[in-house]
Amino acid sequence: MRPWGRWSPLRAVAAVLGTAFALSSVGSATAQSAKPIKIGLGMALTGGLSANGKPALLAMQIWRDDINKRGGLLDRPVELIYYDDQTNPATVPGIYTKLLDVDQVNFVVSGYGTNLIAPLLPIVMERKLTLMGVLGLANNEKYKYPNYFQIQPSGPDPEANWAMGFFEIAGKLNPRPQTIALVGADAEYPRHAIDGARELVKTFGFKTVYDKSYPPSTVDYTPIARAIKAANPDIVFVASYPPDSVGMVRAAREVGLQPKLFGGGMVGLQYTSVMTSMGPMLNGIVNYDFWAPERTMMFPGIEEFFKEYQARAEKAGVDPLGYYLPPYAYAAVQILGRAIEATKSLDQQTVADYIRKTEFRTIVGKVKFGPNGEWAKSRVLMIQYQNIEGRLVEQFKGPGRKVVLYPEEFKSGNLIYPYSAAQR
Amino acid sequence: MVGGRLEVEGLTKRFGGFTALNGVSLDVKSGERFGLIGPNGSGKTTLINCVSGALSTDGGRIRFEGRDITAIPAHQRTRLGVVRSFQIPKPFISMTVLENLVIPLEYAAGARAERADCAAEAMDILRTIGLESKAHTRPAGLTQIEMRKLELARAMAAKPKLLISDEAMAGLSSGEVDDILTILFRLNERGITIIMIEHIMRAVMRFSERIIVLDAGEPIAEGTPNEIVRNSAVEKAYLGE
Amino acid sequence: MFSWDLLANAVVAGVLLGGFYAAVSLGVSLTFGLLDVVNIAHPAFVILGSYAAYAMNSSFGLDPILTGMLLTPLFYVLGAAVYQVYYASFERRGEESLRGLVFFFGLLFIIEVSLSLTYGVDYRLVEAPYIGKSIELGGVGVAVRLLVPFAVGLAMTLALHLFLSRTFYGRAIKAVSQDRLALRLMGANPVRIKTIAFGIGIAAASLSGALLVTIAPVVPSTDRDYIGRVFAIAVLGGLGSIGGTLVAAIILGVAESLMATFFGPSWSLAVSFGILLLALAVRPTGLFGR
Amino acid sequence: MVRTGGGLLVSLAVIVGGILLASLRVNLYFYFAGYVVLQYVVVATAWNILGGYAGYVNFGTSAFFALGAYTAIFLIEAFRAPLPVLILAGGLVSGLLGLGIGYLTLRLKGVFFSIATLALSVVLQTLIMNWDYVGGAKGVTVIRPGSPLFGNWVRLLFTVMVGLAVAAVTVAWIIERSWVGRGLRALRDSEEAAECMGVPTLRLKLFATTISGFLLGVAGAPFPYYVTYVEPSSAFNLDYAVNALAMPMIGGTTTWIGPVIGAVLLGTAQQVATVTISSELNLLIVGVVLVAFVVLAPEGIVGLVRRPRGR
Repeated sequence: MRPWGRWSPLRAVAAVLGTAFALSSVGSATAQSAKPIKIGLGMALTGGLSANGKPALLAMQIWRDDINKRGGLLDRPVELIYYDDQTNPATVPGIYTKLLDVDQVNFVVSGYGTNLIAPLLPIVMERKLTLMGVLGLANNEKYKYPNYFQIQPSGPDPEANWAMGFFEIAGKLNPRPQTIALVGADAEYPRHAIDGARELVKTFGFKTVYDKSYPPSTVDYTPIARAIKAANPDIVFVASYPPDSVGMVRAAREVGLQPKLFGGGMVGLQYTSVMTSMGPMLNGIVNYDFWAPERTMMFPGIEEFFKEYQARAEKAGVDPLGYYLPPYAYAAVQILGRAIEATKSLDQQTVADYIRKTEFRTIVGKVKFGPNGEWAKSRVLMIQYQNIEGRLVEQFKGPGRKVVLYPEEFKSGNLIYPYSAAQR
Repeated sequence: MVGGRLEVEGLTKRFGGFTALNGVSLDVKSGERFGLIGPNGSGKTTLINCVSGALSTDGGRIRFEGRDITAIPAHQRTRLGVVRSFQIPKPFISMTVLENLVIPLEYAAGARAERADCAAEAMDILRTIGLESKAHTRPAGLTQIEMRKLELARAMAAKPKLLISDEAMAGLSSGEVDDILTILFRLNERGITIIMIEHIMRAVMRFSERIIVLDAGEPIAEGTPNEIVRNSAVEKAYLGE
Repeated sequence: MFSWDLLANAVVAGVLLGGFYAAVSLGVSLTFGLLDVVNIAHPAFVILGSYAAYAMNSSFGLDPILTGMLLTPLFYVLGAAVYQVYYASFERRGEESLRGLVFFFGLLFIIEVSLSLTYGVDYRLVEAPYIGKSIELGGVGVAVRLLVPFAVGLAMTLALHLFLSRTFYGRAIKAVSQDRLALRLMGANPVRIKTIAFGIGIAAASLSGALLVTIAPVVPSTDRDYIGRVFAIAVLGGLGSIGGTLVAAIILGVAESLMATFFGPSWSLAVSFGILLLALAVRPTGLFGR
Repeated sequence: MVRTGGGLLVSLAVIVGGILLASLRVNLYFYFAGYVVLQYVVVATAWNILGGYAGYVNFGTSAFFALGAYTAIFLIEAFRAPLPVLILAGGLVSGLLGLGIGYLTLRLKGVFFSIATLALSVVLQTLIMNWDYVGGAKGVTVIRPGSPLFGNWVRLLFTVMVGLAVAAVTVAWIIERSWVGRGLRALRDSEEAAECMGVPTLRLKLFATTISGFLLGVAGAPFPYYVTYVEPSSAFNLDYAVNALAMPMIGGTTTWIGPVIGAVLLGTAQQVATVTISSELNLLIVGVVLVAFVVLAPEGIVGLVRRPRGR
């Protein structure tokens, strides 16, 4: 009568298990005679963070090619094995177990973003591995795992250091600003950034006149901008993701929100596509950044890197300039490679010990890690967009558009103050 | 031991500002064949929806076999013996004809017996109604008259004491109408009280012992078929002024 | 922090946003409300429209909204084709709703992925002279970036309303869901009528996509933010009621805007959906439902 | 009763098998992938009890799943509660929400119900986003307590999921074969007719929404220990809602085996695609498979198998 009627849950579950077993044999046939050193990672190639994940992956592939051109590591070729984590933390445990147990990689590096590093840390800790983290904020604060290293230059106290530059700049202004508005998206990074900023508000003795968050799917930001304007702050600190960064900048302009200092922690303004579309509207905004084509930031090797990156970017369908993440993704694997070469070892602990005590010269400058795996000294840049005219991409390749204001040793120009003066 | 007496007292139902039933009262005796007629929109269907429990009421009382059923949910009324069929047949389309009957047997007839017994009983009912050859087809494969029969058979499976037949004959040929009438007469002989709502006058007049006429939510006439035919108010309601 | 000035501005901003929401939801009101086709891929077509406008804007510098209008015939054809597939696979066989839903879910994925394969996953924005400008209207500042979509949304609503009530095809579309007999008397073929209506729905989606990209940057997955909103608006407005859609869209827009201005913007979306839940519980047919 | 008893025995055997399997030293990746597939077996089965049997399409599956996960997180943060308590509590809280949406069915049918569940999911996500005790929008890192059974958390979680999958499928199996299942089927075909045939439709719907919610919560409860880091946008991921709908549709919604087949096939395909194709194509395949299936195999795989045999 009913063909499935005789089926029992047993057979069904047996089928589940059978298929799952079959899975475990997938993808293990990549053995090579040259016995390459394998580095494995999951990366956001689809989903919300893929706009950053893809360029980060390209940067690592460039490093792999650079290394292999020079004859590899320890005379062995380097192989990158990567899977798409779909920007979904739930995929991370599976992907990394596959990398470690089936693909038998020698080292893992993290995917892009705090959310994707968080589920990876327990796995790495359980197996006592060395982990290079690629751009995550305050991941290790709860675990304090000694063999974790984060290439994002947040500094020893990631949450507080993140916006430090913005507040340092604000604190030195004359006349000194009194009031501040804090606004951010309801998401992981903005919440961290706002939490850090709140601490800094206390340290610097400003008065908070607005402190609210909004859902990431907000369409119209003018009501928010208007509410902030009504609170009349001297400083507006925004922690946002790309769509809301654009929304906030436009809305601020439209409602005439003109504090003395505007910006802080806006993700997305660093992207080439956003910079070219926004054009002069960016002028005057003071925002965090990781790199800018200023003379103070020309570390050895970085120009060659960008040459290669920009040549390959179009084909890979990623950010054409690649000034934001890619050099750091490159530097992360660069450090791992140096440590392997220097110790002539593939032992996790040996490599980790070397990374912990060494200062590396990378394409993003000198990198030295502190005890919690963050940069020993924060180097989150504060830049100001200046003199942007029109929307051509070429102008962003040269100096003077994203002027570095902080930290002092990388300063490449002066703040145009107040915000409105830079806009014109 | 014949049951099935239905008393409705001052039943009122409003939809927004529209009064669909305005203080309707009726008293259907045990074992009676009762006709309910009226022009379109006169409130017939609303009345039986209120009696069967598909709609809540805004006033009045409904008593079945002396028990107040005004506030109890529809499925419990069915279990008490108030069963209706639908004007537009609503068979359980994913089930076979036989399975369609098992549902009321299991739920309404209260047996909740082993499934095999239900199936045998369902088959009996199909046989009496002449649908046994279709027992294992799905309703989608039935003709219109078979669909009507299924609707009645399913109502029978609920073991009604009072059966409300809502336009069971609309759209049928005269031979088919006779078929259905025969079934209804046979049910009534077994002691089931029947309320028939019908547009086909020939059928209602032949079937009913007593008829009530609704117009604009109010009863305008009540009596034997002969009395109704001669009633001028009824004529007016049907033909207009 | 309350002030009348702020209130006026918040209401105006909300009304403007509502006009845009109406534009995005009109297609759903038409296809879901009048044809009973649960096109959950509607927002994906909206984003497709956004990318079309973006492509023309970045390559030829065309105005995004103008492009959106010019491209509507193309999307009309696309919509008509999609409906033909839908009809042949589901409606003709009956029992369409649940599987039809999955069909459109699949379509949503296909559109999303095709876009990210073609354009990548970068945020896309357009340029137009009115972006970033605002005008003063009696003490209330109005962002032109929102004013233009509002006007277009209003015009679309009006046009659709007139079309449905004044033209032969419009009346046939209204009849197709409610009154089969009238449709037959009009001598219209229901499948043809539904094809036309669906095509119009998708064309409306594409034009509203052009409005969207004018207001905010888009990525291929932006559509997911709109699935809930558009259906909420169509339902809240009363299915098939074009005027109701506009009113519901404005209610949602104003609610979001007021929340964002005076309370926590954090709660604005939840409040909108709370309104929907409440409305559904109290009046399941929506504000202007039949 | 004999059949049901036999079924329970078989279920027990499978669980024992699962435990044995977990004690084997097979490649760990297998347990991770297996966990996800089994989790989808639970989710698809739970969805199908309401969607397939009763015909009420729940779009808010992710909300129930996430509620189970967040109940667990709350209990971990507050009391360090043990895993069985988490699962039970996650199920109960989600079941309660299920009961709530059950009352919605009083007024809302068809697509209106579906949209209400979608709205519910948005409201719930906003609540969680703003509830800092469970991490809020920042997310929360869950630290697993030391040395669990089988010496490894993943093996333990896998075994637990085997048990939950068996339990869920058994529940669906029992419901389908009982008078409850027949009543649900009747109300799916025509709620009005079912009520008039003596089926207590409201009570059955409440039962279905509660059981469905309970099982979805149960599926979500071990999630925090599986990923160790939970934030609202991944717990409320649309994927759960889509898969919960797609898997039974692909397998077939009318029998308990349909969601199981769908979950195993689609779940496994997604797992394999994640580590092989690893690009947008992955999603594209899901989309194409979905469209192809609903167009070409209306009653799912179960229907395909059944059709040639005739009726």
